[in-house]
Amino acid sequence: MDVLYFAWVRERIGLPREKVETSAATVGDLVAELRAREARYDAAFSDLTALRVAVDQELSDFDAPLSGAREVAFFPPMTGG
Amino acid sequence: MDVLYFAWVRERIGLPREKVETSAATVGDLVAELRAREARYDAAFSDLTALRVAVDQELSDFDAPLSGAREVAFFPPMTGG
Amino acid sequence: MDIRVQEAPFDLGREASAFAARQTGMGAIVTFTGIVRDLGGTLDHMQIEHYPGMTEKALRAIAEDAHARWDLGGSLVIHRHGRLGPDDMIMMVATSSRHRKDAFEAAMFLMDYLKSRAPFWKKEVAADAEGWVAARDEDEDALRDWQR
Amino acid sequence: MDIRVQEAPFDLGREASAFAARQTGMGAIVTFTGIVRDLGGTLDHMQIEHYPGMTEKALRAIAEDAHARWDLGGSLVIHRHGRLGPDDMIMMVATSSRHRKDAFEAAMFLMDYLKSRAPFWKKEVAADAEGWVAARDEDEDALRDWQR
Repeated sequence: MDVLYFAWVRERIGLPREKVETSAATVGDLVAELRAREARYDAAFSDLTALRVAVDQELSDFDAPLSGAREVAFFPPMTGG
Repeated sequence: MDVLYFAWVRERIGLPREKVETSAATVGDLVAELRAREARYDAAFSDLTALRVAVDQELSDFDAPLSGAREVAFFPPMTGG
Repeated sequence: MDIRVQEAPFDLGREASAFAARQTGMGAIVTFTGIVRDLGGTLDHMQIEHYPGMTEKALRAIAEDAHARWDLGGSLVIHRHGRLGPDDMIMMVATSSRHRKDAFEAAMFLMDYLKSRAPFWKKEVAADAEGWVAARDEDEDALRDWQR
Repeated sequence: MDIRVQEAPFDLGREASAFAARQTGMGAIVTFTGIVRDLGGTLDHMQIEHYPGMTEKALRAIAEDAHARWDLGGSLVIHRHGRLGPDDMIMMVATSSRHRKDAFEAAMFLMDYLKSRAPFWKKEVAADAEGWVAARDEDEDALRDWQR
């Protein structure tokens, strides 16, 4: 699965995207796996209310299922316009 | 006093402006004087709810005083934009 | 405040660019352009009459009111009179503000007031008929919303 | 619907004129333009990041929603990314409709959704500091108003 990071999430984790081998059932499970990896992941995901997630390029929730998902992206609230 | 007519009021009365000698105290008095002149004036002013008035180029009311006024204009509701 | 009442056409793109270039420190620019519609498919042209002398005064008063109500950098009102064909541009307004909400609301306010309080009257002329455009109740209602 | 995500600058005047020229039978055209503000007087530039692939999809979904809600003739969204300086134009939207209310409301709706639902992130870079622009509660509140 491709996992993408944007804005300060990208900066905190230190890379824009990576391939992740996971059998996580939901976004929340994936987040738990990532946090367990390293301190920089743990720090980036420490406050989920400050984060948004997109599954296959659609805005989603942290309890959304990941079955069949090819791409998951994490980022702060958007500030376009 | 200059009296001006616009849009269908102008068309119904048949002229865009005229000098009127009057001692009318209010717009309503002036309207009464004009209506008494001729049928075309009477017709033009038959429904005051369909008319608007400006005194010295400021939107006004039919009971507004005319003391000192130099220019009174009658017209239908405006349709700009 | 830039108020223009004119018979000549205006160029929306040029006016929008020039307006934007005159603003500094503004985060938001809104423009509105009004265009002649051929509602019945029979319109030959529209004739717009106005009240020279009062028109610019009324437009200026409306723009001053907008500047008093919202945090605006600048405003522009251009309104044509005379003969206009279908799809011709009748008028435009532009507003700038630091905030998008102010720019939008001020532009809507300018339009609502200009529509019912500036001395313009439109006549539609077709091949075999002509008639003055009637004011609509909903335009009068729109003004009440700003007075609440 | 015309959706463009690009690094290059755009010309507001040219885009507004071209958009207007593409409309027929529309009585109203609204444009909104967003501009980089130098709030603290120290901004060197702004860096706008986006999510290629998702961005255009999200903007298209927002525009489709606007077309479903209002009687629109056409719509345009241009949003830049990359490096922008103070007073540079970031983005614009344009809407056309037979009625001014629809054109205004749809443009406001596009802006409100684009602001909080399209994957763009702004970073402000000054000589000695930089920081990501925080989302504002009032922008989230604006969305709720459209859902009522």
